[in-house]
Amino acid sequence: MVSPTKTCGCESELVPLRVGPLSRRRFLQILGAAGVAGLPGCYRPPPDPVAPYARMPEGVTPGNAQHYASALAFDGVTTGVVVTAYEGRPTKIEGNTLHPASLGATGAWEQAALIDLYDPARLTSVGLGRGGIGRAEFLEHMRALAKRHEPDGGAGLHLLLAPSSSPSVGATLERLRARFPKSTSHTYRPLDRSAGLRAARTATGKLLATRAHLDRADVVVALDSDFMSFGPERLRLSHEWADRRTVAKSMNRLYVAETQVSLMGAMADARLPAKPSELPRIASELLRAVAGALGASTPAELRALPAANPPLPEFARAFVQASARDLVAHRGRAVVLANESADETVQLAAFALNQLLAGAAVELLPPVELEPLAGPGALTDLVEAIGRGEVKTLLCTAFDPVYTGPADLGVRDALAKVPELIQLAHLADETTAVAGVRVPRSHPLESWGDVRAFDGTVSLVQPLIAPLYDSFTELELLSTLADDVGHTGYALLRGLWQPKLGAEFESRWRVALQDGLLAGSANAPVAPNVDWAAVAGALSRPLPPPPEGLELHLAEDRKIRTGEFTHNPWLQECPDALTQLAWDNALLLNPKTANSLGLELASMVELSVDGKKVVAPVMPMPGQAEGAVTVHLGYGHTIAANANERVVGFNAFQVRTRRAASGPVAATLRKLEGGYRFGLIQIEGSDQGRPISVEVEASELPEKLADLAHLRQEHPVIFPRYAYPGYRWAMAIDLSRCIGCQACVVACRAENNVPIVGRDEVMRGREMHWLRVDRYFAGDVSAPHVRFHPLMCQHCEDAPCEYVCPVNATVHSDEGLNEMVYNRCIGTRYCSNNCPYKVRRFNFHAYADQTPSTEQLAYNPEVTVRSRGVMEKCSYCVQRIERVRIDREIAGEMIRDGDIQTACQQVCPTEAIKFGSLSDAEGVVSTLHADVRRYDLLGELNTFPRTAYLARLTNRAKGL
Amino acid sequence: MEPQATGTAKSDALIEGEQSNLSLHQSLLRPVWQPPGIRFWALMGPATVLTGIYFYSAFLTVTRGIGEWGNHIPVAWAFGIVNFVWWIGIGHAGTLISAILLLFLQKWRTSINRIAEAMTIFAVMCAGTFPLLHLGRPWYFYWLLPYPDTMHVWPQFKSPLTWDVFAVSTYLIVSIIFWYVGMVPDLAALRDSSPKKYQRALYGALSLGWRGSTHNWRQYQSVYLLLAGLATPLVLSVHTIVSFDFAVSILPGWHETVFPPYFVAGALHSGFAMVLMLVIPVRWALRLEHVITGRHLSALAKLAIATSWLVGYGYAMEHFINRYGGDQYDVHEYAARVTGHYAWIWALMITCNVLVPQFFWSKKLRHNTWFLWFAALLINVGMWCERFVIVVLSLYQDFIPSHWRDYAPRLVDLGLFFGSMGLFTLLFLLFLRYLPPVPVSDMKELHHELKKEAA
Amino acid sequence: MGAWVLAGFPEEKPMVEAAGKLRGEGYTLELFTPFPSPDGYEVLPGPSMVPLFTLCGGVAGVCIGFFFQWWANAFNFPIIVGGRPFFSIPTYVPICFECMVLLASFSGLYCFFIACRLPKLDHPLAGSELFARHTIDRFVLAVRWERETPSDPLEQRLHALGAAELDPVRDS
Amino acid sequence: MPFRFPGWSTLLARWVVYGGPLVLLLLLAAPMVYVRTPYYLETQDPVNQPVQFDHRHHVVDDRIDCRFCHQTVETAASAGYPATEVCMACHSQVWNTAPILEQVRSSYFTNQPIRWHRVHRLPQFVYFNHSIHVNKGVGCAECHGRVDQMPLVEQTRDLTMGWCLDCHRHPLGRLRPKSEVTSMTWKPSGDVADQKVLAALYHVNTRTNCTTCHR
Repeated sequence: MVSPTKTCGCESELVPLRVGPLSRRRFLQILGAAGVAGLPGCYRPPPDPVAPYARMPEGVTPGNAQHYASALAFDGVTTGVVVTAYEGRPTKIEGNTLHPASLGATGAWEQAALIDLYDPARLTSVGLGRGGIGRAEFLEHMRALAKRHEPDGGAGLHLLLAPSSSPSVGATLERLRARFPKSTSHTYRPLDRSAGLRAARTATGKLLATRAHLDRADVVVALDSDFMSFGPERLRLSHEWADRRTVAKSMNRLYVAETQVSLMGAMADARLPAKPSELPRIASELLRAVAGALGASTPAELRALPAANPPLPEFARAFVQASARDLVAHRGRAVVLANESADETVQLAAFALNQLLAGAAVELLPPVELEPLAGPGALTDLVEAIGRGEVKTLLCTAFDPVYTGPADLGVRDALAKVPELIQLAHLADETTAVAGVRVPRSHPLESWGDVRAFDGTVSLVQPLIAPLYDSFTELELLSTLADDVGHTGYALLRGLWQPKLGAEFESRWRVALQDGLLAGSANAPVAPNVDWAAVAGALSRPLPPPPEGLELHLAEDRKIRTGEFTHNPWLQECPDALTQLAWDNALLLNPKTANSLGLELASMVELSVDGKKVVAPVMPMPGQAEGAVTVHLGYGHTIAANANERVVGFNAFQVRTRRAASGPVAATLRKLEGGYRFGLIQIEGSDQGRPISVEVEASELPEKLADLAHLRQEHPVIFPRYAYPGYRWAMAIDLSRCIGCQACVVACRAENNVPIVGRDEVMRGREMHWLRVDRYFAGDVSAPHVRFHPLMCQHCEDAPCEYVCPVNATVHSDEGLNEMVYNRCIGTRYCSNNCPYKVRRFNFHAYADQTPSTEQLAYNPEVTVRSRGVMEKCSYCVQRIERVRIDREIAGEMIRDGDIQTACQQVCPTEAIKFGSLSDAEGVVSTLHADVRRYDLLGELNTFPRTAYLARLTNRAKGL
Repeated sequence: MEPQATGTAKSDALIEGEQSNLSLHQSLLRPVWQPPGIRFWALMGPATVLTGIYFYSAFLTVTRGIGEWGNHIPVAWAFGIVNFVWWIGIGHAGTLISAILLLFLQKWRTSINRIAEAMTIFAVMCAGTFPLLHLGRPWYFYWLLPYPDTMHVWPQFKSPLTWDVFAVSTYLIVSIIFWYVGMVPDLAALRDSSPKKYQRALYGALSLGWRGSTHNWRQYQSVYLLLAGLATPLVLSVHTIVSFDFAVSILPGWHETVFPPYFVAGALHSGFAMVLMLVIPVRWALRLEHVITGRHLSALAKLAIATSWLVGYGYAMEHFINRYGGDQYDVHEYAARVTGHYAWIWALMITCNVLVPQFFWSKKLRHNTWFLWFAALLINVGMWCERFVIVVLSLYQDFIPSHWRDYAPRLVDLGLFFGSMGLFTLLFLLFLRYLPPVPVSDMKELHHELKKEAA
Repeated sequence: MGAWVLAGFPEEKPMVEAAGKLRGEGYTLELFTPFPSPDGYEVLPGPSMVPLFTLCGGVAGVCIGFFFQWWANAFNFPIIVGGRPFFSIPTYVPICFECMVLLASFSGLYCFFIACRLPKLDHPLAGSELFARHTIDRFVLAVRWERETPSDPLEQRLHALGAAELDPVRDS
Repeated sequence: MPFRFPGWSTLLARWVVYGGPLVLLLLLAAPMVYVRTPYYLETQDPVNQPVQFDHRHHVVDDRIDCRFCHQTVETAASAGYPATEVCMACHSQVWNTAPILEQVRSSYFTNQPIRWHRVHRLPQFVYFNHSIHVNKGVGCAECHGRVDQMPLVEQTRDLTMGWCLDCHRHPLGRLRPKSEVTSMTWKPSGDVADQKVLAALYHVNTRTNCTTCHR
């Protein structure tokens, strides 16, 4: 067993064991510290070199963690984060409490972004033609390029940019356009997220983003918009929503209409499965109903809206009526969300409804992106330009257009025609294959930059570590063309902000770096006049007829997005919240639809759309809209550097034609011979009626109290029980708040060095997650009841796992922790058999040794890396407890409530998990353990778990 | 005496034909003195190959990890433990026949107890290897033993596995002692009739220079009786403790008070079957029909009937308690056994263990050695299924449905299972080759007593 | 200087009777038989210490087993395990029992060795063909003959008592 | 004439039967003895260093406090190997041309680390924290011995888990005033009362839970 960086105190200056030669040399230069490990287990190791710093960097205490505020952007809009580093080695990403989009939490993406930094497949140096060139040569190459383009003002110079909100990128682009007035830039993103802005423009003439305050909303209607999984506000919205779910009196109610089951659908109090073509009609029907109900106080145009054609099915109408009634009843405290919808009708109806109903619960903000209307269209323009032979040089910083581009556009062939194609890329993806010049993209944790949050708040991106490879940020790359000498990100950044911040620049700059944001940089809400005639006009336009037969529904993947995280093992192995798939995607059908087509789990089909085909395995999914085929994008993505690796899943972009990208299209399925083996983390989907994930209808809470009490009742034991005199560590998990976003699962992996086992071992049932969010379906397959259940070691006071261990490898601390001592474990696995919660994980193989040497640099030095043949499990993040204990002991103080945060608690966007000591009677955990909703999992086994669950409250909609 | 037609064993005599001390001496030691025949090598070959497979599988397990097996979470125990319990169960009949029947003054034990004890020892050896290979880090097996380490950490004596370590090792040691002490006079007899000098030296050394003086016989008889007295509760304790591995846990299907007697009965069941499987070919191949007669075989068969009812009672109790208790987890676990994916294994278990032995009620079938042999084989299959049902089918669907998962063995599992049979056969053949398979002095004594009775 | 006169009997009964008679006449005897002969025990009575030693071994086993478990788990390094008491007697029973059996068996075995003077490979009578047959089919009666001169009367006596063969073995 | 065993054979056989078990016991005991030998424990084994650094000289003659070089001992898990710049703080002035310090100077000016050799190794799964021990009044000498008498530092304690536990079970007698923590010569009064006072003063509540050291 080896600890990641050798961390017995006197060894902590060292970088980890098993560092590959190349990166070790790099790290010598970077950190000025390196270590060669004595073989673990070899009882007489050779002299063990220790390499202290020659000059101690400022603020570094070897072995103690450092924390820096920075920011991570997805689709160009940011989440503020705080990054933990040991000796300049980033090991963990946490949320930034000061940041409006984080509120101290992060999602799974932010957590997993860390491992991308250490991806062994990363591009390491600039590639030119077949070979590679050094940094200097590349800069020279770019200067020459600029010179070539200067005479004709950059005609033929095209930019294919990723969406960005970075002020400094904006400024650099302006300089670039000034230098090359004839150059053209396209901002491309695979999925269109601008429908909302366009809807607002229709209504107000301005591009405006809707910012909802769910904490002010009693009723939320979400149309085709998984606001819990996607979008720059997902963390904040989830948090605000969850804050209104725990107290029966002030509970909000969530109506959802969507095609596939999403997190928000699983949380919904009333859910309507609807085909994509039905959603716009549902939206406008809802508007009609509300307008009608509000009567005279609404603009006449709205009341005159035509009925949906073709009319909605009965159950859909019932849903619309019920939700409309509820909305109207809570006027001023009701919100209609359509954040993620790409349909302008839905967006426009939602906009109108919010104008009528939301009051203070919704604000309108100017968009923060440089090119708000960016979408798939940009690529079409570019390809046409290439077709006209106008493009001489193409600088591509957008994400893999060849892979994500419309299937019928021929992006690959077009780009291959470009004489000079310069691509900025993290990995050698499918575009890289046709790019003449391939520039490694710097990871945010090794770059300087700035980026805006959804509300315009500016965050500074600061590096935790010098670039591992010869990489560039988008900013630096653009600067090589915009300025006659390419500047460093740092210089560009300061150059931009010095004048803006004026006199007290240095102090404000330092504060901005510390806080992770520039105070007061948020945009002010605007209150425009709405042109109701325009709204009504747009909504009265007849909708295209719904396609015949099955409807295709292409969705961004909750884990790996549209392929940005294809090569991220932490996300790939993390099970999808609903499908519970790891290392796989599937073609989702409602079980009824599947039956009617003679399809079952894992049967193979050929999906064809507009003549484009892809072969996919089927997964019947309860709650899926009948007649709708959902496939997740982002899989089947080839990464050249790892040709030896299996390509994960099938590529749904192969059927994403321009038509399919712009609206509902028909899909046809043809059953193929043979089956498929899914990498399923959870196989049984029913809780068998067992009281595992308990929920109570808010209005019935008083009657149900007895049942809940029964679930936490203590049964007599025959022997005297140990009295825990000191701290009594305990946890409470509020199922009302848990939205199943999987952030905790990834955070736990990052914090505790949980190894990746890979697809095959997952299929053999050997995944290693210490913490899993189980998903149970109940009820009708078309309108199922979805329950999430986060499950980790319950730290039973009378733990069944302990008394069966023959070697005292799993025992109890006098503070009630169920301790797993890896170095004592001999692997009888008896503890796992006797654990009623089955939360123990076993190293069937030497999984840790299979971790690439670079990725081992992400190890948390405070946690032992487990060797082959030992059991492991959740430790309540004991390393954090001990760290705090030592600090407090030295200060001569007691540990206070809230001092210790477990990794899963810290990351949780909805604060569903709380940790503390029961010895503190006022502590948050004590309070929650005393809550009426509290119950013990399998309490009747007399395990006396220290983790308590709080039953989930539901708020059923009346009339449904 | 007249060798009978093979396939039947009618006689009810304990010793057939006109015998004398000398004739018994010669006929019983013949297997040792006569050079091994083609039959011996024909068995030796496959046994060696299987043993090789066994060791290769063990090598893979140790070098690559338990991952080479089919085990996973939740089924963290599977073939390894099933085989362990199966083998150790087989072992029990040996001790029972030699010790308990001795205490009960059963004359018919005499001619088969040596074979039964040898079976015990080799079966326990095979059994013992599985828990060791089964460890995630077998090279630390010694942490199971209480020795003064520099960590000041001791084994955890509340764990049934720790009890197992003591029980199984004690069982092995005591069985060997019992076996050896019983063999000392025969080794002396071998010494005194050795045709070759080196044999005389070898057996002389093994017999420790035993001489049959009155004084020695007195000591011998008292120690042998005491060892029998110790071995009897020991054999019961061993499988009781093995059953504790399961009964002490809280798992539905494991947490059952009926387990200790139920396991012991099962152990004897498989043990008698194994004795039959061994004795039938041995008496034929080594021409021992005159001392291992139909009486012995049918006595074993009758015992098998008895144990089949004991086992059947165990199954019935499981069913009854399950219904009567009505705990939802128990109910589901039992349903998953009887109707789940592996229901056929459960059915096979019932058939082989409870139904097949009922044929032994028929005297005709009891005396048909072919039938006896195949029936015994089926019983052993059934007993293996029982252990599979208990171990795997209790684990694969327990409390938390999200963690349910089916189980399938992998090649290394099979290699170890069948390989261990090869190992057993190899050891047993060597025993037949070099040691007297039937206790000579005891047979002379028995012959003597029978004559007395006759007179 | 003396000798052992070995008399081989085909059956047990005559040998035992002969032994009875000669013993009455004050001869020093030893009987060698292919299997235990209870009648012989009556002619040559004697004690066996084996049971006592075995008992002691058993008692010692129980005590050691119990004490050690208490010392290791409840005294030297008490660790909270499954919330069970450190000193939990029921869980100590199995190991106490096993220790009992183990030590009892060993002490019984070694007591047996000592009582029979085992190992004793070189026996004074080992030279005699007749003696070697006592493990095969002969019941051998050994009579101590202290005098130098040949012992015709004794040999005739033995023949008379039904000895099949005689073989005097002089002390070497 | 049948084969007769020679007289010595009995003796040999008895040696085997009675001596065999004893030999077996000795074989079992041997490794237990071995892991307690200095060779295995790596004690009494002065470790050579790339730069000939003499603790004896720096501690006794120059009266330099441990914390001058091992700066993080009170604040971090690691006591801290001094950065080269710490050496240069003095040796840029004194012995700044001495040939034996050449490697130190080159390290400083090339900003490449000196590869010192570790003396006190703990297993990789042990999390020892200097700061908590020092702040609870456990002196350097308690675990590192009389470094002031070591020209080359050697390990003087077992560093076995048993040795750790011993102190964690019976801290009294091993505590000292914080002011004396780095003293090499300080001796406890031998009066348990004083120790009790210190224990109370520094809230010494030693822990023997597994996760105290293994995480």
